[in-house]
Amino acid sequence: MIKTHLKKRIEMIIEAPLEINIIDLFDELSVKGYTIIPAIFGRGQEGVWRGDGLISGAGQMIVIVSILDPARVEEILSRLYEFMKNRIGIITISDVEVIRDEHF
Amino acid sequence: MIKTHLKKRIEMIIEAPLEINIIDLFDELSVKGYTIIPAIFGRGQEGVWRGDGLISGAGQMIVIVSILDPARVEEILSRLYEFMKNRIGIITISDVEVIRDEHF
Amino acid sequence: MIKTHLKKRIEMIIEAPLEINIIDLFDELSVKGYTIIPAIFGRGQEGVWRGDGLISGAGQMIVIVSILDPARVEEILSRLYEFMKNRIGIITISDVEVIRDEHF
Amino acid sequence: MMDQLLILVLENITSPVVLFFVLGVGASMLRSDLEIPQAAARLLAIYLMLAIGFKGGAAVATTGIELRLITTLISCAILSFVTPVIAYFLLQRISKLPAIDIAAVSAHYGSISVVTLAAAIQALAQLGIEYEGYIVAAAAVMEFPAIISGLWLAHHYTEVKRTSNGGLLRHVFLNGSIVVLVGAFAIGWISGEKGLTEVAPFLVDPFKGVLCLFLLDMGLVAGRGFRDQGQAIGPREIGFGMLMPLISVGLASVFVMFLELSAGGTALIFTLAASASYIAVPAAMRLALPHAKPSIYLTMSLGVTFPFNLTIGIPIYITIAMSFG
Amino acid sequence: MMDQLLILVLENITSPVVLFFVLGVGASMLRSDLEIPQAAARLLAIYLMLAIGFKGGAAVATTGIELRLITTLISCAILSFVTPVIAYFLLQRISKLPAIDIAAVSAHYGSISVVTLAAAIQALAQLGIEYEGYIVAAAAVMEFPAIISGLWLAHHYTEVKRTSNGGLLRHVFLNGSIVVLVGAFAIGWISGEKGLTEVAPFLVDPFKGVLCLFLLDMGLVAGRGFRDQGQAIGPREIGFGMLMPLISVGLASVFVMFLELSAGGTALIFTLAASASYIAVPAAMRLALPHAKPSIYLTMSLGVTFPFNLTIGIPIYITIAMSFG
Amino acid sequence: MMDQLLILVLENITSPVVLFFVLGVGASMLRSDLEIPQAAARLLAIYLMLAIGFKGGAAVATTGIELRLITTLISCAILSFVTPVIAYFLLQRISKLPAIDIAAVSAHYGSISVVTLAAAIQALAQLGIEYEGYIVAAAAVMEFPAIISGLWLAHHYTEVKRTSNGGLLRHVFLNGSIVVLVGAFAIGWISGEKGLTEVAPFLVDPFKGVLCLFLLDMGLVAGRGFRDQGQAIGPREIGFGMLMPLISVGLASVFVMFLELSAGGTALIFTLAASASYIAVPAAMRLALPHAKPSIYLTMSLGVTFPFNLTIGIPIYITIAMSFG
Ligand SMILES: Nc1ncnc2c1ncn2[C@@H]1O[C@H](COP(=O)(O)O)[C@@H](O)[C@H]1O
Ligand SMILES: Nc1ncnc2c1ncn2[C@@H]1O[C@H](COP(=O)(O)O)[C@@H](O)[C@H]1O
Ligand SMILES: Nc1ncnc2c1ncn2[C@@H]1O[C@H](COP(=O)(O)O)[C@@H](O)[C@H]1O
Ligand code: NA
Ligand code: NA
Ligand code: NA
Repeated sequence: MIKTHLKKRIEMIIEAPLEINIIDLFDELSVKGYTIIPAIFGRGQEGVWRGDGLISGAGQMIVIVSILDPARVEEILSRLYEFMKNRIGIITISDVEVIRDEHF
Repeated sequence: MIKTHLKKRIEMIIEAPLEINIIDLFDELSVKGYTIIPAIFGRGQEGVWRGDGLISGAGQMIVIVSILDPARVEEILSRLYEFMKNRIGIITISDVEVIRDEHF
Repeated sequence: MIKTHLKKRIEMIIEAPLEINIIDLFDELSVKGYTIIPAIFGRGQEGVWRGDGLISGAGQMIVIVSILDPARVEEILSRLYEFMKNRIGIITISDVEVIRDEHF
Repeated sequence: MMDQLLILVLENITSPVVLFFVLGVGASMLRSDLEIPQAAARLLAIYLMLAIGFKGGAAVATTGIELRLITTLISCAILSFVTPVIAYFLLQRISKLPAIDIAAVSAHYGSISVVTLAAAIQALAQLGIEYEGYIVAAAAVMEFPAIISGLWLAHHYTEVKRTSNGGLLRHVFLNGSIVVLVGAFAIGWISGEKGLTEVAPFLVDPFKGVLCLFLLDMGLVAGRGFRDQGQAIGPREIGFGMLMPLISVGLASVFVMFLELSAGGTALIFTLAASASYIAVPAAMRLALPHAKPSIYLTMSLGVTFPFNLTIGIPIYITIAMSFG
Repeated sequence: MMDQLLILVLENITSPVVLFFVLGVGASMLRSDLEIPQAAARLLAIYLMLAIGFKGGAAVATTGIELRLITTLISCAILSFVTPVIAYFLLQRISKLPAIDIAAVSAHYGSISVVTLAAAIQALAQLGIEYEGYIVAAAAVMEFPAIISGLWLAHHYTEVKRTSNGGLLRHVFLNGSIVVLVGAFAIGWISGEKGLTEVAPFLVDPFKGVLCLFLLDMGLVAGRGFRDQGQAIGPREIGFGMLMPLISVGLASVFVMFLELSAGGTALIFTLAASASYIAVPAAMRLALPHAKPSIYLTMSLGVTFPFNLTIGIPIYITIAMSFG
Repeated sequence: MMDQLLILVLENITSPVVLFFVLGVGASMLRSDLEIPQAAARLLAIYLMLAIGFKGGAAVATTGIELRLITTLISCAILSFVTPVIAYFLLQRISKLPAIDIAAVSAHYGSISVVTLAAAIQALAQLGIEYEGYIVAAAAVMEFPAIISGLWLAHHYTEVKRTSNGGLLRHVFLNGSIVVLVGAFAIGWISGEKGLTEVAPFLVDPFKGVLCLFLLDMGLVAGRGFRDQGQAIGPREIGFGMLMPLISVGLASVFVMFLELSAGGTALIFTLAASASYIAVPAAMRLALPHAKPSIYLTMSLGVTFPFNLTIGIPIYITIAMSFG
């Protein structure tokens, strides 16, 4: 049987112009890896937005996924939470398993 | 330690032309938030499709993600299931944790 | 109450040119369904890439999601792992619930 | 006439427009990674419909509205409504597909393909043959009725229960391609010859080149369809996909006799009749008949009938139309 | 003058450019699935800014740099800085919106809309009226100051605490649309008339046609805004959205008196003053004032003021400018 | 000759084509949010290859097939095969990179860059210098051999074990850019002068303008590469990236002596030899040598050699080619 290791999957939905800030934050925190996925439409407390609605991408939302070692979640999450406090978007955390422990 | 709250993450993969219908359904059910992500290729029981295959986007699939309060899952899921019964696509449910309880 | 069934959700982040190979592998293993989602930016051990950085899509990454029957995970995962061993990318596994058991 | 037809066919299949389609089919059958991004393909499609619509409207502005315009539109609507019924019973004879798929396929053959129309317009331009501007309006009018009769067939001859169609009517009448075609037609009409001159460097001059690029994409899509879904249909269905256009033209020729159109206009009506939808109708069918298989109706319309019309169909229709004059 | 204005308005609202905008609004209000993919819309937007910038630069290369250029740019910068203050106090009177939203809206009205400028340039070309090439540089200069005074208003009159603005300045000064506009202006300047001739078949001839297609998309976006967010604003805000452009033109006319511009140049400065940003400023506001509601400022700028300027505003500004000469 | 070269360089680096590239590099180094959507960039890339291929084919259709065509193609294939070997041993001397990265880099320098070719064609047009149409075919022929010798080097001089290459050959020979280039060349050949006239308003007239826009995007990509991955290479690798093109030209001049090409044709062969691939070869390397670092070979090819060729390389090659005549 393949041995798997428990990690945490953090998924953030944020505004595209903040991408640079999150990346800088991840750099600062030495987050090993992450992936950014586009979103096309959404609704939340601040109402509706859609990716094709703004020519400049200013109102575009993106999904940032990062698989983290559980030991680091607390620290990283608190920083992300602080950054997001006054901003539009959500953060969720879930359990995932991976094969290559050392990769994350 | 940051306190987190348990929520349910619903992920639906459906045909793009049904987007409007699902949004209307979510409105009717007062679902607080959701996000739509594009898909580019897929296979299921009904065979293969690809997003670039149809000029009109008629055959395009999309992924709809919604983080829900567990108390509301039963009701919303049954309505979604009913809508999807005769249609192409899938629904999955998983556990996630969030920080801002009142947001969902 | 709606009865749900436990499945495994496999999520792979790989390079777009390998899409064909993974699809062929899934065909060989008779994987019933999967969906491919685009990614736009990422970082991992091999450094940074971005989807818009290469005109040919050679450096593009994609996310492949497949909901599998738990009984089949072991076999499929070991084949995927073998394929990925020398390549750039990650694989994660998580629990999800579905309604239509026979669909997966 | 046979000679002339052969020459036309030869000229047509060596035109850049058709050759780019062939290039696309070849590339995707060989699994090349060549790909025109979907966003780009949609932009090209919108451009083509906008250009066709605008030019048609501007042409009507010059000639003015006539009785023939009205009678042509009515005839075309009837043609579109009737064709699926014929297609349904013919395909039921020929093929062993489930009734629901037959109904879905039938709707496609009553409706039309704007890109096939574009290729025919290009072929006429090549030959220096004139046509009536309002044929474009006929194209818009022929999109819907087929959907209604196709659905009626499905509901009458199969067990399909009426589902809440999820805004089917809106999808059908407000389908993006129809909105652009009809809207640009109206704007072209209002703007007239003067408006056309202003937008000509964008909408008229590069038209043929853009059509080439778009047909490269259509070829890629059709080739991928064969590869992924080729097994969905057999020789009987392929035969139908090439026979049905000719039957539609036969039917159309009855109507056309009374319409006093120019040879070019007649050729375009034949082309519309012969062409099968792969944009508006598939979208409608996925909503209204979710159990009809897209792999069947798309492969037939895009993989069989479209290439047939593009290569030898159009020259045939032009030849027949000219013998009518 | 009233007669002339009426004729201008009529000619303007029946021009293809405006009609395509109307088509887009109509299509999306009726929930058509017509959609110009975002990637395509951005390409069109970049094209428009590149073309406007390049032509402006090439024009300056022919006329040479003059004192009026400098004084015009300085005047425009001041205009952009002052306008939000007026807008702020006016809107505070008229509407019951929270102060932070009022500040955010104000910043939009001090800044400018390049697409409105493009439509005005097109209208002048239609009427055969000349204008100074450096007006394009004025457009670039007017983008920023409004943001700064808008933020100052927000910080002074509301409880907003200064957040780490997440690279706001970079976002403002290196905003993509400004980089393209200013960069293409500089390149056009360096390349001069000769360079313009070489790229004219791409940047000049098809310009109007591309503008039509882009305005179709703008119409779709504006219509969707009404549908999704129409309830975000009321009649008072709509009134402001149509009144404010006229006040801005009034203010601009004070400056323009000293600038000795041609009638065309004056009309374009009026148009810039009257137009409200929907690209650079919204982006800046989301970063700097995340609690100001995009649904309010976008609906006002894109849903009210843009259509107002596009349809009857531009003819009014041209008429006033011509009476100035 | 030195004078003439200086004038050529100056004229070249102040051409809009190069200036837009510089604008792109500057914008992304300063972290502007300017971005040409990937779908749009791919459309532009396909357009450029289609236009180059079609024009080349149409040119061959007029001149007819000649012996020199065959000998040129064979020479170019050999050139492409040999160059990586020279590059490998040179880079091994100069740099301390792992052998596998050196092999991967080498393959890039044997292959070619179509956009560099496009810029050189544009520069020749500017100077009114003619060239042989079949050079485009040479470009297609030079794409592959370098990949094969690059992989051979990797397998011979490193520990790389042959993996199942995941359809490498298909990726190499059916690479989208090659399919478009060769396909459009063939279609241009079949359609000839007449076909070219029909598509000229799309494929010929706007070519230079589109090239400007595309080079803006190339500049953005190259600048981002520096920013994200600049530290991947050092001064030794940068030196190699500017030296190697000159060595390739030296090698090419041996072949060219026997080919009796026009000065323009010679300049284009030099440009092809000097240019390094950043589309076909990176794609092949990621499949065949997944452990070679893209950050190294892409930064060298796109970040060093491409700008070098674009700015001062092309004028140098034209000057040398003219002294050959
Ligand atoms: N419950 C939710 N489920 C999924 N996505 C959400 C949810 N709430 C918010 N979002 C996403 O996050 C964006 C901003 O949310 P908000 O800050 O609530 O306006 C929305 O536009 C959605 O794309
Ligand atoms: N097991 C699965 N895992 C992931 N995606 C799936 C799965 N099954 C179906 N899908 C997605 O849902 C679409 C429709 O599925 P189906 O209704 O089975 O044809 C497919 O084209 C896939 O994109
Ligand atoms: N920890 C992670 N979380 C999310 N995505 C990751 C992670 N690590 C790697 N990736 C993605 O996988 C790609 C390849 O990773 P690598 O093989 O580590 O270079 C990266 O560019 C990311 O898109
Ligand atoms: Na038909
Ligand atoms: Na303004
Ligand atoms: Na080379």
